[in-house]
Amino acid sequence: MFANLPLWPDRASNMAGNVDALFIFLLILCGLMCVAIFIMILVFAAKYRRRKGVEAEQIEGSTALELTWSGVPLLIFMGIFAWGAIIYFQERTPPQDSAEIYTVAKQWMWKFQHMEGQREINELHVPVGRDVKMIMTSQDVIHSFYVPAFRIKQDVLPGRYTVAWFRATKAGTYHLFCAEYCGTSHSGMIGSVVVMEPALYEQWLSGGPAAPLPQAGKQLFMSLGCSTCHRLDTQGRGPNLANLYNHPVLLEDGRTIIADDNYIGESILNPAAKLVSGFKPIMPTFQGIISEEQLNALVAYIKSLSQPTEGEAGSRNTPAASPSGQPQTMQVQ
Amino acid sequence: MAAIPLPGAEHENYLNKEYGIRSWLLTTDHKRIALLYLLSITFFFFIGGFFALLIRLELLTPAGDLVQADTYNKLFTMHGQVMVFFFLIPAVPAVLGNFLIPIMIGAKDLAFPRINLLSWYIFIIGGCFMLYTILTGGADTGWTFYTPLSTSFLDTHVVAAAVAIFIAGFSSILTGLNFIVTVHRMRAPGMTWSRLPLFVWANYATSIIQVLGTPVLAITLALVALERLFHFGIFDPQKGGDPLLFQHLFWFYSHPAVYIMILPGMGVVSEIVACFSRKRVFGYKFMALAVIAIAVFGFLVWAHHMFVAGISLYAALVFSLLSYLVAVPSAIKVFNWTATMYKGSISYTTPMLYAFGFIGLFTMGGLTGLFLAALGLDVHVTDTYFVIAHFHYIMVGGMVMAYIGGLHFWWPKISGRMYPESWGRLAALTIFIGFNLTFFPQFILGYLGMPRRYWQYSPEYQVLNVLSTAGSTILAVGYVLPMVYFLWSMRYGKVADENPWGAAGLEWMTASPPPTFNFDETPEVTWEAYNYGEAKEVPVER
Amino acid sequence: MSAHVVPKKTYITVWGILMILTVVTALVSRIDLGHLSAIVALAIATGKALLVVLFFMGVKYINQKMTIVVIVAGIFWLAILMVLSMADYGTRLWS
Amino acid sequence: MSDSATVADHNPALQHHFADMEQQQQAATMGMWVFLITEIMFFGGMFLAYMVYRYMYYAAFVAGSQAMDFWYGTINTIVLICSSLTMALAVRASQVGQRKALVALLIVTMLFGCAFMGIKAIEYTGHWRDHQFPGASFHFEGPDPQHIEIFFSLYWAMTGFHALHMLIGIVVVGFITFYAWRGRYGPDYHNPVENVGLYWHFVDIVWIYLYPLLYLISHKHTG
Ligand code: HEA
Ligand code: HEA
Ligand code: HEC
Ligand code: CUA
Ligand SMILES: [Cu+2]
Repeated sequence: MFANLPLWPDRASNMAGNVDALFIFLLILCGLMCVAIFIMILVFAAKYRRRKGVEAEQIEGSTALELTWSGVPLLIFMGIFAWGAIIYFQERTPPQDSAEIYTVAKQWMWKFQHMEGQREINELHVPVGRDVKMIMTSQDVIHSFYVPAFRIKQDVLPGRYTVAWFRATKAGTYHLFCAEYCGTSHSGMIGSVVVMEPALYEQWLSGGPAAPLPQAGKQLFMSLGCSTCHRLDTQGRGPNLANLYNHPVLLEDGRTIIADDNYIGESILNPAAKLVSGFKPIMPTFQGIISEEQLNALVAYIKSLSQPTEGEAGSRNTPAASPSGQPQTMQVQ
Repeated sequence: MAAIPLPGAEHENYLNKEYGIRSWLLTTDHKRIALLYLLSITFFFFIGGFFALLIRLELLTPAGDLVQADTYNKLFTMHGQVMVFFFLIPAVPAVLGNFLIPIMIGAKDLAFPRINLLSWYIFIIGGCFMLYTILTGGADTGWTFYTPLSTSFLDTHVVAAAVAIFIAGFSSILTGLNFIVTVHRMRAPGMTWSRLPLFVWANYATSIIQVLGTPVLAITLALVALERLFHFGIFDPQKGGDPLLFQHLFWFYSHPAVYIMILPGMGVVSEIVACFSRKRVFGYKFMALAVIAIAVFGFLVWAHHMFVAGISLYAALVFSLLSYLVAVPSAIKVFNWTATMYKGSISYTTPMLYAFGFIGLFTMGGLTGLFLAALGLDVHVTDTYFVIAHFHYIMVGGMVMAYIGGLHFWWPKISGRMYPESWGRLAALTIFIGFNLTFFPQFILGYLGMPRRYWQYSPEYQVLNVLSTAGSTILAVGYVLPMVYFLWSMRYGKVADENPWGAAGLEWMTASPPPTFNFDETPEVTWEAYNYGEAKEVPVER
Repeated sequence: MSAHVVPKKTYITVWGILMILTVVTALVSRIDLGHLSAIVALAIATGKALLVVLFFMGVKYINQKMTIVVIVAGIFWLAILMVLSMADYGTRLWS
Repeated sequence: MSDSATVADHNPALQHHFADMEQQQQAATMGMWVFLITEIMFFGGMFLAYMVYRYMYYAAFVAGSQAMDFWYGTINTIVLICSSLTMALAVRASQVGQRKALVALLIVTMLFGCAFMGIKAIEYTGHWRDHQFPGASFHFEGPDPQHIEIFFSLYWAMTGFHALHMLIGIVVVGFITFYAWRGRYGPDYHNPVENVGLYWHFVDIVWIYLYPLLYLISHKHTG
């Protein structure tokens, strides 16, 4: 038991070093601060302990001192804020060409869908050195995707996609925890992230039978009857979905929004919430008809219909081209 | 120490004026109401502490073996809810504040004595709901009630718990309201704002938060109840509701509420440090301003509890920045306490030991707050034991220390008796050691990644957990000690005179225990606060 | 001690204005002003609230500064709640 | 604060811990205002929810609002404004010591309050009958019923809590009327009447906002 006393968590992602650096900096800064204050208190307590005949010296205070010890900490705090913000910004902006893994959390398990078609439960295989973007949603309550060795965490919400990303840097098996309290087996909603050397990872991938996720989505697209309205060659009763992803959409109420995962997901589950300009609200809702995994497949398929050539206007009925290099952001649902 | 007459037998005071249950339950005397609160919250503290011990026992081993998973979830939920809403929030304001504020400003009572009694009854009704919740099986939402878990996925007594807190909230609002009006309207002649003791300032600032924040919690919990009972869809993602809206509303109250749980403690410590250094508090004006600043800025930072919850990147930046602003006035407080001791005449009485403990542990807790407010770092440590350690350092290491220290400091005034000094020091030391052993390992656990609210955990975390559990038993002993000797001292303690500490402040200028209307005649204040230059010197027992 | 007694006529005039404003909001809501309609409706409501506060609740005649401070604090804190929450909702779609 | 205490001031309504009537009256008024800001924050939580969802689901809110009865809303607004007038006049009557007028005005105020509650009850029954109460039985013909359910949840919560406040108001006015009838209030002592008046006006103000927000978003929003 005592042989097993880790004092520092594994460091296995691109983010880990940055977070640790800030942590160590704060440890030193705040440690020094603490020590300074404690020493001062102890010294005063000893040096000015009560003695017969010695009176305390009444001191009003000093504005100059007050201003220093509020101004200087303020400056230091702003520095900490900026440092933290930079890391956070990085944590929340996945690189454009990340590999995408769809994640469904439910009480009390993690389900992963790889683009290549592999599906896993409570175990996630990823290659070393590849940017991986987790696109996550929950089937019931709020969960949180937490890999301590990667220093990343992101809550997973029902009815909406949230995103986390990492680049694993060290092969190994790491804890995956659910960090948001989610009911009885919250502490059992754990798993592992297996980081593999790229070659081994390829091997692992080819081991699976399944068809790629977009292809599964395509089949659903046919079998659910989406294709009756959404034709890929021409404009059917519904809008053409080619080149929808990451492009702006003009809505009936006049707003323009970028079609991200959230938008596409919402359009399928709740078509009336955001109507595309020029179309009637005839699309049926698929909420309760398709599962979160099927939804993910459909979204992956629709995304596969737009080529990653960014900044090209495409054949969309949209007012403007999408600015390229847009980070993925979350959306209100 | 043979039979010494009952406290204050020599003069008529609030304790011996009337006897009998009725004279207590129908009293409008703020001092008696304070004692009613003291009894009630002590009761709840031991309930909450009992749950804490069970939590710690379960966590002794990595496997979930002592209790069921659901039971564990109920334990930390009830622990959090009882400790926060039924112990720590009322602790200093409703006990010490109630007792002292009118005396410190030279008033006969609070502005609304009957509302004061009412607020105790409301507290008791809320407490009964809480007990009902506990006895019928408890709720397992976590103290935070996060939706949609609390609204749609649990079939425990969530509504009862919400109602309990809803009701207790009104008690808190009424106390705050009473204090605000009292401080504005009831000060004795000459008691200007710049002469108010810092304890009064701190409670005044606390009251602002109670009055402005608590109603938002009330409506939020009411909506949760409606959602459970009638399936309203306001927070339900199934209906398009946004679960984050709940979190915004909850933390709009509950972040400021953490300052309800520390500001009064800061007030206590200011009094103690001044008294036992025999000095005016260094930078009085800044100290007073700082508590108000904390109360106001405290309302601007709530979403720092939601950095990974899915709020917008930009909102997160704003809230992180604002969180640092609120830390500045806290820094001012720490530095000024330290400076107050400079060239003082310091004695190490029990209250002073608690004050040392407070300053040290609050500083550590506060500084780790800076870690949490740093966005990129919070992503890693949020919802881990790092957070648990952070807030126990402030709430237990800080506020509970201040509260117990304050009880010791004013015990002669409250009871008319002295507590046994050496036992006091021993208890303070025990608590300090037990506390650090319990919670320091949790910082490491947190950074290692152990999530909070875990019933079972990975074996590599065991050593630190064992340390923590060991600490909690020491802590428990430390908390039982004062209970025992306070009770003992009520009968056998040395009779205290008017001002055993040689302290400045109006409360020390009336008899111990004070007469029913506090002063025989309304005092007229002509001196500044903390005029230790003139206060009588008292030799302190070593 | 004696409170400021306001003539009945003032109260009745204020009441008249409130009635007129009610009719005005009701009518205005029938006209499509686009974005403006919410603003207009809230502006009128605020006008009405102000009349009630100043006259019926007597704030205009009150000589206690504290009361004003208390009211302003209430509104200010409400604004904190609204503005900072909307800072999240309003920027979630930004990219 | 208390230097103006004189023997002449010894009103029977003066409580022992105040120095004089002025201090007592000022404390009461301030206490009431502080209480009212807690009420602002209480309703504020729901107004925030309203704002958030109106921002997200504007079309659904328009549709929901169209299902409101314009006339019930408008008439109730008028009823409340009238009750505020009678309440203001009642406070005035107590200030000048007109006991009969005071009692009469308070009764009229209560009647207006009851009228409001009556109309609200009719309205609620209608919504209930039409399955416009959130929950399993909720039903709404239209493109986006889910989000319209949120509108209705807010409608019921906001007007429900408002109605609860009205109810409390009516009861409290009832007590005050009783004491007024017994002749307890006069030029020297009337802060209970004033405070109840403040409360009543506050509840009125809440409605002044609820009315346009719930009843009047009835047209399409463009641009
Ligand atoms: C009394 C209670 C209390 C107090 C006073 C505080 C004070 C602070 N808290 Fe804490 N906090 C809690 C109780 C409290 N907190 C609780 C209960 C939770 C968890 C709730 C839950 O999820 O269940 C929490 C969680 C919490 C979080 C969210 C963590 C998470 O879940 O991810 C954050 C993030 O910003 C935070 C920050 C702060 C900060 C910046 C302060 C600041 O106010 C601290 C300011 C003080 C100091 C900074 C120390 C003194 C300063 C100096 C000596 C200056 C010199 C220093 C330098 C120059 C470096 N707290
Ligand atoms: C406000 C105050 C407060 C106080 C005073 C405490 C006090 C303590 N707390 Fe708690 N704690 C919280 C507020 C508080 N806590 C909150 C808000 C949470 C979060 C809940 C959540 O996640 O929802 C939490 C969570 C929390 C956890 C994390 C649980 C988890 O996430 O899984 C732990 C674990 O160690 C813990 C431990 C302790 C301990 C050991 C004490 C000790 O200081 C307690 C010491 C006191 C005693 C030991 C009492 C002594 C009594 C006896 C000896 C008598 C025994 C009684 C009978 C036999 C009848 N607390
Ligand atoms: C009855 C016809 C119909 C069917 C069947 C249908 N849709 Fe639609 N869809 C529409 C119409 C019309 C719109 C545009 C109006 C709107 O936004 O609701 C649309 C909009 C969309 C959009 C948003 C497009 C944009 O340009 O912004 C997506 C994505 C979408 N549908 C996906 C699907 C999927 C996936 C399915 C099958 C599971 C499906 N649809 C089935 C008619 C249909
Ligand atoms: Cu899922 Cu915790
Ligand atoms: Cu906080």
